[in-house]
Amino acid sequence: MLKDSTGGKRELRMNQYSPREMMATTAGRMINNGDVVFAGTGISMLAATVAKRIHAPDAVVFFETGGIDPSLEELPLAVADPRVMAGTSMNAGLIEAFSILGHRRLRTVAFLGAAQIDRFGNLNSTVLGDYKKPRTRFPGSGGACDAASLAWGIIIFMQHEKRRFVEKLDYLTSPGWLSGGDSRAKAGFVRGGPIAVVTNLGIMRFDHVSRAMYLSEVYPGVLPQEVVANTGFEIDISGVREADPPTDRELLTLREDVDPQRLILG
Amino acid sequence: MLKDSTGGKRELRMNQYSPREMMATTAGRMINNGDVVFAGTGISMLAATVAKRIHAPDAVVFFETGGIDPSLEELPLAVADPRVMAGTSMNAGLIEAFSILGHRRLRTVAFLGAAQIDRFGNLNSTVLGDYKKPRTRFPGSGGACDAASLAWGIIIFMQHEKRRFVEKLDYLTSPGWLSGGDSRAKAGFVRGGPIAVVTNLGIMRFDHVSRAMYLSEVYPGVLPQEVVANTGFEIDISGVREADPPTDRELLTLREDVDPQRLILG
Amino acid sequence: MPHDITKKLMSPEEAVRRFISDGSQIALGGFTVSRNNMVLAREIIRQKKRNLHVVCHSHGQALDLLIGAGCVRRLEIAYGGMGRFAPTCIRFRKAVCAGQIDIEDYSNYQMSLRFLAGAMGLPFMATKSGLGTDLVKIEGFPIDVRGTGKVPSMKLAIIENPFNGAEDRVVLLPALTPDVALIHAQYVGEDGTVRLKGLTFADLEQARSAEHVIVTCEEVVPRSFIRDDPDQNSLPAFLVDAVVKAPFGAHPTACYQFYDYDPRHLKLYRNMAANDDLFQEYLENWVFNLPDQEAYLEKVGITDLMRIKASPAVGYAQGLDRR
Amino acid sequence: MPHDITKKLMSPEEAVRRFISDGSQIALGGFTVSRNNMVLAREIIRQKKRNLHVVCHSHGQALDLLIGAGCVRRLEIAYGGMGRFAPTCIRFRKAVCAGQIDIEDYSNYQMSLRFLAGAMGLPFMATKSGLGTDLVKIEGFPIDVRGTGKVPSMKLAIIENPFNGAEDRVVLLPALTPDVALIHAQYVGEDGTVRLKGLTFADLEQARSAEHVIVTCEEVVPRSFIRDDPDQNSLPAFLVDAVVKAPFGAHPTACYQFYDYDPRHLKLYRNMAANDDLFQEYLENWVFNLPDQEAYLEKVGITDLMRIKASPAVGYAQGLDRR
Repeated sequence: MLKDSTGGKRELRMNQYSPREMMATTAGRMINNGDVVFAGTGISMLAATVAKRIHAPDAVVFFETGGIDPSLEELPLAVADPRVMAGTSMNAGLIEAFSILGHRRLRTVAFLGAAQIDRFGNLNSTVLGDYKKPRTRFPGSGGACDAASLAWGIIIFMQHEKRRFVEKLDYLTSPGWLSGGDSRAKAGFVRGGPIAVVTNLGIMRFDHVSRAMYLSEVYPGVLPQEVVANTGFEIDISGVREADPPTDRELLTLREDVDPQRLILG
Repeated sequence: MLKDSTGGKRELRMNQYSPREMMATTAGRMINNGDVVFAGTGISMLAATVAKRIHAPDAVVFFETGGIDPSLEELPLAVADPRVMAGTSMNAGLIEAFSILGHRRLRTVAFLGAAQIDRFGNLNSTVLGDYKKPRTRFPGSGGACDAASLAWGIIIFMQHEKRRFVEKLDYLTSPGWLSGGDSRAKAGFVRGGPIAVVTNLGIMRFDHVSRAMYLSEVYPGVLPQEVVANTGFEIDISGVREADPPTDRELLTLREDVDPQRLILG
Repeated sequence: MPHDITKKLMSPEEAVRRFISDGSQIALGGFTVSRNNMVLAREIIRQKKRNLHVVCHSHGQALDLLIGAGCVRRLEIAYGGMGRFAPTCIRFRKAVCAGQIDIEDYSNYQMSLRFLAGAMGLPFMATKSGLGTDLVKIEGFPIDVRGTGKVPSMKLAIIENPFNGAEDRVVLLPALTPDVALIHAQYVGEDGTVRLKGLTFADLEQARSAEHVIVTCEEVVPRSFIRDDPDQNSLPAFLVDAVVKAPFGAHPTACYQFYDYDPRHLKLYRNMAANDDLFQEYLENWVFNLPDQEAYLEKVGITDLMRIKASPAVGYAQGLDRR
Repeated sequence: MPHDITKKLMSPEEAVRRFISDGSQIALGGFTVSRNNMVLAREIIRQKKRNLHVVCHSHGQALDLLIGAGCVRRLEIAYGGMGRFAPTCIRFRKAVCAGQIDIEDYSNYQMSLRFLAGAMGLPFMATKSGLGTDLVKIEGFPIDVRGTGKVPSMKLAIIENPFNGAEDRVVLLPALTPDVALIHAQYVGEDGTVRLKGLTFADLEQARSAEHVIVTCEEVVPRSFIRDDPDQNSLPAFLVDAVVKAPFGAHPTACYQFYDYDPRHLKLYRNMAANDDLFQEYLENWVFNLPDQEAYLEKVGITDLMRIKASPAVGYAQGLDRR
């Protein structure tokens, strides 16, 4: 992984790419053609858009605010940005959007981020410290708990830091595999659960039986031990392989087509 | 009550009027300006429209199908008639319409008809005979049970016949005062209940304590004993008075403005 | 171009063959005299589908035809009527009285809430409508079908409102998730987006609650047309399985902004439906002997179709003789 | 002409004075960066309303300003943020950490369902969203306010689905029926009909759930305009108590088809909100020292307003510098 140490961000060459570019293209590849993608803002917008422009043209991007399949000629900076209302197939509302999110006949994939994650992919986006007297406050669930509860699957973006990959969440905002095993189904959920965690170091997935997180791929130049060192709980790295870097086409699409202003790429 | 025995229906004079005209104008007078009126088709359309054109211009007529405040330049023959979609303030759907019907901040008045009524204003529009093996079948509740459950009040149109005013309903489709007294509140309803029953003979209302039906008004020329003879349960006629006949203005509005084709007036 | 409907565009024959089986639970869109999906109803009859489980709120012509033709075994419904043309649907009444179909009565709001629950992925909806009535006291379906197929384990449940204490009772209505919803729309875009005009009834809830959706439409319009004002659109393409272009597809019921109901045909139907032999003749003449919608419209004839053509000013046929 | 708005048309000052009291439960329409009812938020602050109980789903600028100005005592919310301009609303975060407001966390769907339940007159809504999380395990409001005012007796209830047996658990969410909903719309007709363009978020459910509704709008349009296509309309007149004509009434948040969010103002706000003294200065400069919306817009200035003016082609300001 090459950091952009050359200064001019706009001069990144094709064999160089930033962590964000790696994360966006990696996550984008997880989108299948035909998926219905519940996008947030930030890097998930990039992932969804690059997927749509390259290998998943029939994937439909929609937003919890109700915007379905917008043209996205400019990148929205919030899910209520008027840019999610332009060129859509339909402008609905939250009720319709969450109905779609949980629709049993759709393969809905939601992108989420959070302040903390645990080994079972449960997420905290509410508080650090005690809920009643928090050390800091985050925005809250928004639609994250709903997506984690109702979508066919979720893909999580995180900065890979020990304080974020924690043994125990300060607050469980969004359900992952809960306490592992079949606990998610026992809690009453009929589908869903985390598919992968995409960080600035690599890709984590979840064991199909224990539902514990394991290291699946590291980015070129990242050592598995870096992941271990930045993870606050024990993580299995025995099956790791190196991730494929972004292709020229992915990078070109990202930089020139999806986010030419580098609003999200930075 | 003068029957139209002269032959030419369109030649009714102003001092003559049909039972339907009497029913429509009588019920129309029960609409207050500002009421939100849940109309059906048939005579209730006439009542609502004549009220709106004469004394309640701010009353809003809406339909369970979702049409709110249509211009009603032509009379609809069903609540899903395209005539309820024209010139409306809003074309919604059933969910919105029933939400309005039950909205606690609105004085919603619903017009209903039925095949049978009992002394407490409960209605049957489902079957005659045993439910599982009926002698005859009617269309069913439609929105009638909802209106009788949720509206601020209901006004009921009936032909006054013994087989329709019965001691016991074959099937209770729409709740009136249930078993009388405070039974409606005890069943779980927070408002509503029958205001009046408008028939071809007169107007019935409900005692405020017992909630039993009593004869309130008879039409000119109708004897209270005719009502008793055509009612299948005991009915108090001690407080009856003669109803005011339709005014010239009401009749003119009905005949020339509201239903010039006599689609409903017959 | 992504999201086009070429793979979804099909004939009524193909749509019914692919998405409706004997025993399917089907939701009928429209309401009494409006936007009944007649083109699919006639095709279902032609293909002799049997034991259908129909779920709807207030329905008319398509329902009555399906029942009369012997396609329906089970029915969950609030109202079977055609306004002034048939205050109670005729074949519906006959079939119920003869015990030929199992029927479960709900109210319009109750049925709408059940579709909405299915559409939103909720297990049930709570309402106060119906407390104290026979709608909540009497079950129509035989006990042995309860919990089988798409029949819920109970017609409904009455519970105490946990937020208000024992005195506050509410009715819980089980969600509906029909196998197929049949919707007749004014427009479908070439991107597959559906636009209904006028009242939507519970069509959108029905479509969103269903496993599969067949949309017949008056017009297939360019993507640029349908996307010009997305605020007006009703269903996204990914909820629609089949699109059938079927002008006058709701005839003899109305389709707002396109045509009115056809009083002459509805009176013809009423007269023939009242008699078993004449009803069979109606089915022969208007369904079995006609291979498709084109032949049906030829039989109705341009004169009658022009008579009911909607005025663009009001969306119905102004001054139409409806007596 | 019946149904006109002459009796309902009023200034923001009058609307707030008549319909909002200390302690009122108010629903904020809009969503993060869009259609926040800023003109009413500023007026509420000017009138020094206190102890407000705010209910919303994902909210941003108006909420943060109201909290920062000390108007809010209780908050039921899913998300307090302004997208890239403030991932967590700044005064919101400070107030929660300082224990200055009582907060109850729900998710967006949960809050939307609660408004929908109120709108539909249902006592509660059932969902599976949130099972197993701290959203359903931890109550934020102190026990002594439970059941008082508009605070429900429980945050939520978990029950067994009576249709499916003990293994199938669902979350019941109590209905919301706020005292007032504040909605900013693009159009209100002279007949009082409201039309929202673009995404409606949960505004319609909020308005329909409330005892009173104040609608501010960009344009008051003739009856003939608003009734020309009733399919596009959002709320009937009889659900609206006050109509306030307020061009740019959502600034600095966006109003689709009229103007974009104002990145310069939002950055100014972010910088000033981060510091207690600067935030007071912001309130003085942008709220207290300005008597009304006209003065506010003069202070923003025509140059910045023209910069964010929406292109009619896309509904936002194309190429706006948003870095």
